[in-house]
Amino acid sequence: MSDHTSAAATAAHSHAGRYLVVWAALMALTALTWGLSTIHIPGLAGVAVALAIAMVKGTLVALFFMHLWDQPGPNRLVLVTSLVFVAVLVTLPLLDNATRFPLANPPDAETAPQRIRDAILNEGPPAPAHAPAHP
Amino acid sequence: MNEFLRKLLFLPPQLSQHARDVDGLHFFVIITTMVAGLLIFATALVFMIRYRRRQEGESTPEVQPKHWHEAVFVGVPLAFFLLWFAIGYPQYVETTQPPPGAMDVFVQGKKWMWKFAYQGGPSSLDVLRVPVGRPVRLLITSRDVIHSFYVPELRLKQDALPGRYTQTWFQAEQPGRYQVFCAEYCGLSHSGMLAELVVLPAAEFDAWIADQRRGEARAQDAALSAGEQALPGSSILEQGRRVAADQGCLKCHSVDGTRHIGPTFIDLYGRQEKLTTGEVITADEAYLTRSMMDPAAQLVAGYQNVMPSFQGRMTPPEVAAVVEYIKSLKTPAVAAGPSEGPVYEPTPRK
Amino acid sequence: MSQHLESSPPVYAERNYLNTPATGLKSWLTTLDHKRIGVMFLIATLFFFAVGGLFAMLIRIELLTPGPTIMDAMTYNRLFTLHGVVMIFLFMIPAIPSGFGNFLLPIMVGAKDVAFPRLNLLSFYIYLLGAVIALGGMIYGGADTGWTFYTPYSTTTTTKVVPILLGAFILGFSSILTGLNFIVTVHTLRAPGITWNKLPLFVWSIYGTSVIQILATPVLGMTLLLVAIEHAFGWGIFDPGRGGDPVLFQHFFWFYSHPAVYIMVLPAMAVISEVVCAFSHKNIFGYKAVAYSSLGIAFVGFFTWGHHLFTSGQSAFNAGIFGVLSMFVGIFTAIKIFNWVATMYRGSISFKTPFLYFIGFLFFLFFGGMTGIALATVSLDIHWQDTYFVVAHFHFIMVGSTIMAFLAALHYWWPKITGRMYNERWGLVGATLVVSGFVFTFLPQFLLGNEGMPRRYFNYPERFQALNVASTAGASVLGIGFLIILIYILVSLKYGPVAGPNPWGSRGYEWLTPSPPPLENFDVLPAFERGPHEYHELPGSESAAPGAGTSHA
Amino acid sequence: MHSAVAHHFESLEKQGQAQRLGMWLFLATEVLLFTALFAAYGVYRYLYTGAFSQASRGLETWMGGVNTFVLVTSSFTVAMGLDAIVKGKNKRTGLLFGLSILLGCTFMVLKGFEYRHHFLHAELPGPFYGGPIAGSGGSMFFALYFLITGLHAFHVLIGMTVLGVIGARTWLGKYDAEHHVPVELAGLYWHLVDLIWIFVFPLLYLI
Repeated sequence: MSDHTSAAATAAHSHAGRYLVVWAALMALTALTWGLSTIHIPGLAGVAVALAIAMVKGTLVALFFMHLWDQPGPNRLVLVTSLVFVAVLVTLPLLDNATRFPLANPPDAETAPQRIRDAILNEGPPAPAHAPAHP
Repeated sequence: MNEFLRKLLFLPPQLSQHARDVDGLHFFVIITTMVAGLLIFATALVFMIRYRRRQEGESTPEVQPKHWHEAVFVGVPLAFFLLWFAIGYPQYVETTQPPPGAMDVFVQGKKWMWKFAYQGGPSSLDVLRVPVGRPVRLLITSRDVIHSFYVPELRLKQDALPGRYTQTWFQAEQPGRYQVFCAEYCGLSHSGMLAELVVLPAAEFDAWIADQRRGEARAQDAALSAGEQALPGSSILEQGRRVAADQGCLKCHSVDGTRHIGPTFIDLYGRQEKLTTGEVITADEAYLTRSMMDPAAQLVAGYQNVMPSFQGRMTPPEVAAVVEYIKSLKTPAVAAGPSEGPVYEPTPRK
Repeated sequence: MSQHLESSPPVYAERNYLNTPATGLKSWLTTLDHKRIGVMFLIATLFFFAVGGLFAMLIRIELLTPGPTIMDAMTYNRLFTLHGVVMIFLFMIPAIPSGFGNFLLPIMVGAKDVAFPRLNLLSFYIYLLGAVIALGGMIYGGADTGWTFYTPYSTTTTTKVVPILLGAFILGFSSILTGLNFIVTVHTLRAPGITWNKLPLFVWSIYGTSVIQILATPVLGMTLLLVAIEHAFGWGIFDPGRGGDPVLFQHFFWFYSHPAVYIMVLPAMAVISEVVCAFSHKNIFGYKAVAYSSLGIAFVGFFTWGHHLFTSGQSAFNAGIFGVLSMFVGIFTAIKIFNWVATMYRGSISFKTPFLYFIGFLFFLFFGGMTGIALATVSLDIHWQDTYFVVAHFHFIMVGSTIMAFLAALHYWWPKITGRMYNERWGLVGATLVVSGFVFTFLPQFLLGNEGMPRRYFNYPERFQALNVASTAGASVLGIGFLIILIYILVSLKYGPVAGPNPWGSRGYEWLTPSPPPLENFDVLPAFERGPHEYHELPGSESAAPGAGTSHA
Repeated sequence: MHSAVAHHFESLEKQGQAQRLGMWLFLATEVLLFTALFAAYGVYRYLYTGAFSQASRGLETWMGGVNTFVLVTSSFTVAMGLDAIVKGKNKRTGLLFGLSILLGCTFMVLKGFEYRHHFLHAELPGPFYGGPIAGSGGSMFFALYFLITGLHAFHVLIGMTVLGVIGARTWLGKYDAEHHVPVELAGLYWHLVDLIWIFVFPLLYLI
């Protein structure tokens, strides 16, 4: 199945023009994301914008420089599958850190302000014992 | 029924309502599994006998499933699996949400011992005392690597993360003594990292903790004045320490809680020790003295009989000094200070 | 025309892969033939199975009594680490895919070889390199971290953890290359006539395995590298003292190591799907369900890793997500179990050694799988986590079923690989001993776990001793079973009767070629008109059912 | 049949298809290799948001930006190289690959200056961190910074080697318009290195 769009077919005509357009777009997008970063969009919006631009750039590279636009299905499937697992591996640990018992995160993490920590430790813990010098 | 299944499956006694709930799910799962297994393997057995090869070269018909076959194959197990999850997950969530007003105990794992500290200062090594019938929240941390606090009778386990707190809670229903295990591999003496959960009647616990708090106050006062003047007892303590070092006691007994060839000296005085005979004694002056003279007589469980007798090798005043020295070795006072994170230093560079 | 060809391969191929182009050691070590590479993998993995088994016996003997029995705690800690590392990375992960998979997969898709023969040989040498480095680390001192390498213990221990990490890292590349080769082979080298719906179920499962190998192994590689960096320079990615999160390591580790369980079990299922059809002499019940469930396991298996972290400080929210998703992975196994049992319905069942292993496999897969589901019901896991219950569970599911399938495969394809038959009677004896030995080794461990004995314990309270002794007794039966198998299988190499191209009367494509197969698998490529699991009579053919020992169509 | 067809493939086309699929599978493993680092980045950025953006602002953004332009351009020249061999212009491909390697060198040199800058300011991972950011966030950022950019730089080096070998072989006429899959594969690898940098740049420098 899916075996019949091939190099021979794509090799027939030149892609030089296409490459040039994609290159110009990539340069423009790089300038755009760099420019946007200088105005410091606050919070998550800045992250979202930067990642969205990166994704557009990445898609351009994959589709045209890497020829997924005119290559058979399995190759696309491979990339898409790997990206699904990228998403899984990035999301689930992050979700864990975001929802776990706040004190199970590092003491100097910025996600659990001191007041939450104090509320959990209702009277405050005993200062952890100074273990006597051990061998 | 509960009791029968519990014994059949080798499960330890149920110390809390949570343990009973979990066991209920356990029995449900086991019974369903066994029934399903019986059905499947009985079917397989019937097929194997009914359709065994009677002659070479038999031909067989083509049998294909209908859609509802596969639907049943998927639907029935999935329904059971999700039902189990629907029962089990809330049980777990309950253990992560301590009821308001629960008594806090700070649990600290360290290679290879457990330390339990209470609000207001008292603490103990390897013995966790809790009252019957009151919710107790454990705030668990570690000083070195990951340990895991595990009491089979409570069906509870929670990892101790270095430099972090994790929490769990329970409400014990019967007084008694139960073993605490370390369940996360932590090195050489992982299997020796045992502690004891002592569930006391509420009044007895209150008395104990009050007594401990008084002791803490005294110790703090003593510590405050220690720099000012030489305490009368200090010379005998100093002598005891010297004798203990000279006689080689410290080669086998640590003074910081580390498990060694013999039991640690710290907090030894007044500790409840289980002997190899199964008998439990309190380590008082008489016991300490006797152990120096005739070590094999009352050996603490878990240790080898390797200690020589010091009969005739120490003068009576020296023996008394060593006993006083042991009595002086208490876990340092734990101040109830402001909220601080658990302590964990970066792993050392090698 | 093809029917005619299928019916007349010679009884024993004189010119086969064993003697063509040459027989010398050099021709083996430089071979690009997938069959020879498969055989070399089999020999190497069997050697490491013996090593790992020896470690297992030492561990069981040590646990006969509380406290030191034959070794001290340090030796014990190293032994169980090495037992885990050797068995998982050097035996179970490569044994069926790289061994039998290499030998069979190209034949089963009608190809002359795998897509990239050089990479295939490279994969074998990478495997050897990784094995040598890991073994070197073991001889040089060994690690005491357990095969899970949990931080910060693994980054602070003074034992030789880095060479073992490096060995496992290198072994990962071998695994990746094999998986890559298989996927490309299945996609591009199928013979005319073998459509996706006529692929042997063995191929489907191995395909699923390869997907996992490719997507999961790199994450393990990076994780092990991070641990090694941490151990050497203390950069602090997993060091809580520098703001790192030790639980993150567990996320990464199980992102690989949970799917790795399916790297071990899926190939076992691959073997069993073939065996149950061949010995029931009947078509598989629900081909598509069995085939697609392999892919389902490979996919959903990636979403469940967090059920190893219920007690580790992971959030209750995540525990819920991972708990639910774990239930779904059980479904695919259930589908397979039901379909295998249903395959026997109206079959013609022949109780040969591989079929006995199928029965053992079914037992271990069912109870291993069900205890797995039970472990994923969160609250029960809290009691069982890190106890012997878990040990028994994963030995049932990934060792029990994998070894059953490995032995089933060894007996089923032995005539194809060597051209000779093993002794059937001794085969039955060996199978009985191995299956019962395995049950008696690990059944007591389930109860030990219920009772609350944590794993990786060198010393234990005396109340656990009776069950430990029972387990060790079972292990010795298991050991004797393996010895018997080793002996008769080696004897058959020289004295076994010539098997013929298709001693089982199987319809699998690999039986359409002589035993042992010729250099490029088929002298004349068959037309593959029938599916690999079709046993029913075709309308119009006079004698459709091949009897044992013949292969008339 | 073309001499480059291995004995077990039916045609050059089929072989090329297999090699492309194999390359894509390999690229998938590369993506997942980096993913572990990106996941760690995600978690620690969540835990130390302020420290991470502070550390990020301290980076030499202009170097990262220029490097992005350089790498994107090198990807373009590699793509043009493929276009040339498809048309049978071997020498032109060789030259374009040479140009790509030069751009790769520029990238590495800039990276080297950047590393030098961080060494001088003690912006280093873990225990070696001596920068201004209090707490664990700063040292964690630089641990991830060096791991991610280091692994990426390693890939750039490998990519340059691959381009060098394949470019030289093309120059010598080992490939032609019909048989150019190795050129294509070398290009795929280089594009992936570029692709990863496209994500590294905003993550480390911009947000």
